[in-house]
Amino acid sequence: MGQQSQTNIVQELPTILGVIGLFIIASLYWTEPGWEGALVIRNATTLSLPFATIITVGLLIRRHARNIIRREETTPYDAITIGSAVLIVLLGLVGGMADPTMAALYANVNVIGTMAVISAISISVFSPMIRIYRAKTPIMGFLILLSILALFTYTPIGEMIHPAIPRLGDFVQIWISGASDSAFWISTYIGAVALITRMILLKERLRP
Amino acid sequence: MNIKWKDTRLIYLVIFLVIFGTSLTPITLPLPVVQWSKEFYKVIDEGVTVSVNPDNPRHFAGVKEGTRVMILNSGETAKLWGDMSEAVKAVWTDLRRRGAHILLWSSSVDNQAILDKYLIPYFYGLDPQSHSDYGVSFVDLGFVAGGNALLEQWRTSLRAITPVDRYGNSLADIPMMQNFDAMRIDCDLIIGLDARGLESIYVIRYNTPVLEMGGTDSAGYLALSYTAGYFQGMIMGQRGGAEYEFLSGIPGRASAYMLNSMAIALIVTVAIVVGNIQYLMSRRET
Amino acid sequence: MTMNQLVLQALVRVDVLGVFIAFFLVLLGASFTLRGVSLRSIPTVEASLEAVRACSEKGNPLLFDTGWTGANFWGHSSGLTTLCFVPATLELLRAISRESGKLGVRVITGTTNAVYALMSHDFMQRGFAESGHPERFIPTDIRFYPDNTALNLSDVEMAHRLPFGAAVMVGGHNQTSNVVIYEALATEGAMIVAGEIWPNDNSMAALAADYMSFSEENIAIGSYLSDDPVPKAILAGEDIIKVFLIAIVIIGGILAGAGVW
Amino acid sequence: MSSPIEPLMPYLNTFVFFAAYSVLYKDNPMYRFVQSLVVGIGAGFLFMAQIDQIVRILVPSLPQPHAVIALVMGVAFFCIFIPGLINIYRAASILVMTVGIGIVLPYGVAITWTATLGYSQRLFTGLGPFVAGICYALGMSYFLFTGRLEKPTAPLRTLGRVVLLVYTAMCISMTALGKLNLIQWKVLDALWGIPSTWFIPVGIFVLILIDAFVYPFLGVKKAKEVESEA
Repeated sequence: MGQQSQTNIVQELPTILGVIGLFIIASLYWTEPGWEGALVIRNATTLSLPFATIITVGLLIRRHARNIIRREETTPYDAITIGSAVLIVLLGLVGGMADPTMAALYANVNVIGTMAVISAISISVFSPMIRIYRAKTPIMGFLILLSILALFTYTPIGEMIHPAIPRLGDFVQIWISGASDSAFWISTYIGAVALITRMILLKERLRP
Repeated sequence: MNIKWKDTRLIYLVIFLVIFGTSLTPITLPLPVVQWSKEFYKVIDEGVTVSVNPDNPRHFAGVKEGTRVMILNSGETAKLWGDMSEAVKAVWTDLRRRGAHILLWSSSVDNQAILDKYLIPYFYGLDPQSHSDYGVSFVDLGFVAGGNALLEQWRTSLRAITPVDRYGNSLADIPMMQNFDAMRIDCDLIIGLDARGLESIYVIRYNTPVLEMGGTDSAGYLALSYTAGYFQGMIMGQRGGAEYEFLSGIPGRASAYMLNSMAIALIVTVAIVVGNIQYLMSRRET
Repeated sequence: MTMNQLVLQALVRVDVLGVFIAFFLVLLGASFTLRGVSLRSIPTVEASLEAVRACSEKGNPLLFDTGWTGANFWGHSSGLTTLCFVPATLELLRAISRESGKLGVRVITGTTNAVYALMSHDFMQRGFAESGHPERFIPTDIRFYPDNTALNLSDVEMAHRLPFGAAVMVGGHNQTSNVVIYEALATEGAMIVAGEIWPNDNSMAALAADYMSFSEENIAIGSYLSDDPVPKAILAGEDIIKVFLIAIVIIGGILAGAGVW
Repeated sequence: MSSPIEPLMPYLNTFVFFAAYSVLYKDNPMYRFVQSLVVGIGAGFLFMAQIDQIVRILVPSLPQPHAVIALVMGVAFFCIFIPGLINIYRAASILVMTVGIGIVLPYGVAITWTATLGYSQRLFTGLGPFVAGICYALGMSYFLFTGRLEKPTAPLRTLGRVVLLVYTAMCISMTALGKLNLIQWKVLDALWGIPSTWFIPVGIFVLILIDAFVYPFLGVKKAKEVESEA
């Protein structure tokens, strides 16, 4: 029995230490200039983040390398992924972070590719709006009207029809959507405190 | 030919064609200035008093020569640049015109890369470090990892954890940084680029004036921060850029985006209305 | 030294500190007094396991995508919510892995957070072990991407290539980019279960998902999956705080309007 | 100093942007090429940026205690590759996560309290603040968990759901409009940028038309099809 409870404590040790550390760091919110020990832990954690990212980038490359070794169907694309990653690393090792070729490739491929995906959201939103946005219930009808109000408020259409339209849209956005946004976030913040309470009682674990 | 009107590819195609068509002849259209944009400009121009922490209200007198402004490029600027470009340019131009001291931090590599490509060369040339403004009225910390943890540390001392700028120059040796270290008192105005959390770090405790810039829809998730009174003003999207150009008198290209938005909005609205009429009629028949 | 530091500390926003402590005391009290209280249902809990069964019937893999969920270190407070999703999503991953192990479904995960990717490994492995089929755990199916766009592009590509039988998208996507993945999944006929952190991501889920739960409901998923009455009692305790806040707005508003407060 | 490949970049830039869109037509090698390139270049750059963080910020901060501990934690992360030392990695990763929660946890409480007070104090100062206060209260009521409360508060929860859906309806339109600007930004760049690159999206479009109506060559076989053929 004694051995079992000892084992349990050992198993829970990461969560216990995590909760203690969490409250020590949280105390910094209310104190000026802050506890020396807590500041050191916080800043040490901040500076340690690059190592975790380096490892996971390594794991990403390893996954693609394995695909090539196993001659998976995706092999040519895995080769492109690894090849481009290695190229960038080589450029960086030789020319440093200021290497213009590395910066040019990153800005013109990764950053622009990123923006392309994000801009595709627009089409991905308009498509279901056109296909499946139907007033199946009165509430749904009301929401469709609001979506159209937003389209009219944030383009010149509303102003061209009547100045009251963008004013109404602005009102709904600021006061109703704003309050709704508050309810979303603040309920989540309360959920976060509840989560920590569960962690204190060892009801949520950070390892299985 | 049997055209399936609900084929997603057809919808995609129509949207693309309209964007291309409207881009060929950009026309300036009338726009009302929304409340949060008016307030944004008013803070820059006239200032504001912040009293979220009732113990020590803080008065900011607007951006003047030497006003210390920190720009936190810490949201999704890279992803949203096409929707923020003109607004950020207009505001940056205004800040320089008024003689502000600008300190820039990027929270991610892509955020740094997008400003490097589309904004910094516009104001400071291809080698910003050699520009006469550098170190005098502009300093770039570059990408520094750490997000909230950095902002927490920086409120008492920037140099304690970030001793150098992006080029490796010691911050202690840079003239502009001599009185720019404890951000809770040394920073007169914070402008977030699609940044969140600034209210809980700086406004609630220190009443630092905070303005926010984002994409058109960033207002969705920033609504709490504005409605609850933490952000003193917001500029959202290319539309916000057009509003700022109008308010400040700085010429720009933002209003050219409105024709495209209007055309698509009209088409989508018509499609939704027609689709719903069809739906209601078919339901009545059954 | 500690005493010296204690003396030298100035306290900021003591009122918020008081509320912080009060919230904990209420929730701790609730953990004892509200045990056995019944909770309303959250649709995505059951639907997530249903998604595994759907994949089993179709013979396709399941996508478990948590996006940005994890140790989030950029400059904003939404980091709090993405962090607080960690235990819930890991528990859900374990439950899904357990079910998938039994039914022989392959689970492919996607995340953009390095530390979270490493933690997923433990929970997924345990889930498959609990199913009695540890050999069905494929470590390389835990996919880390350097940013959300890489994750998006890859999810869309996999949605078309594999394709997925179902997707459980519980976590943090960004800039509403989840809708791009939803469109690809919908094109291939995958079942979509969504529980997004951010309100605007929720909006996209409302547009496209078969089952969805709103923001905070997702943090509670771990408690719903557990047989333990204590986590459920704490959830019930949250209601006391929410009713208190609602009362502050209404009663406090009336008092402030009357000039009493 | 500019790169020797800089003159090619406008073309690559436009190709990447519009090739990413070709997946909307169907899965194809062009999209997968771009996807692989974006992932690879992103990974490589992220790797180098982290090395830069270590060299530029961590190393000059040595031997300050926070830098030394950061270095030790960095080594601890690598224990993930050594099964016998896996708990050292776990300790480091849990520390990172709990420190992260410790930093942001007070934010939530601070906003909860100050925002609620704000809604309350402003409730009768105008129509907007009144509507906001009531909608905030209704929205919160949606998130009540207890079954016991569910029944008597059902109408309130229903109204709360409507309030949340109002946000959703507005957000959907604003999102679509905002992201539309991103497309136009790139289209304007392709049309009026120097050099002009509009022929790249047009070329991709022609390829798609040929594939759709003349000769299908943009297909990528799905894994299932390959399996069934085998």
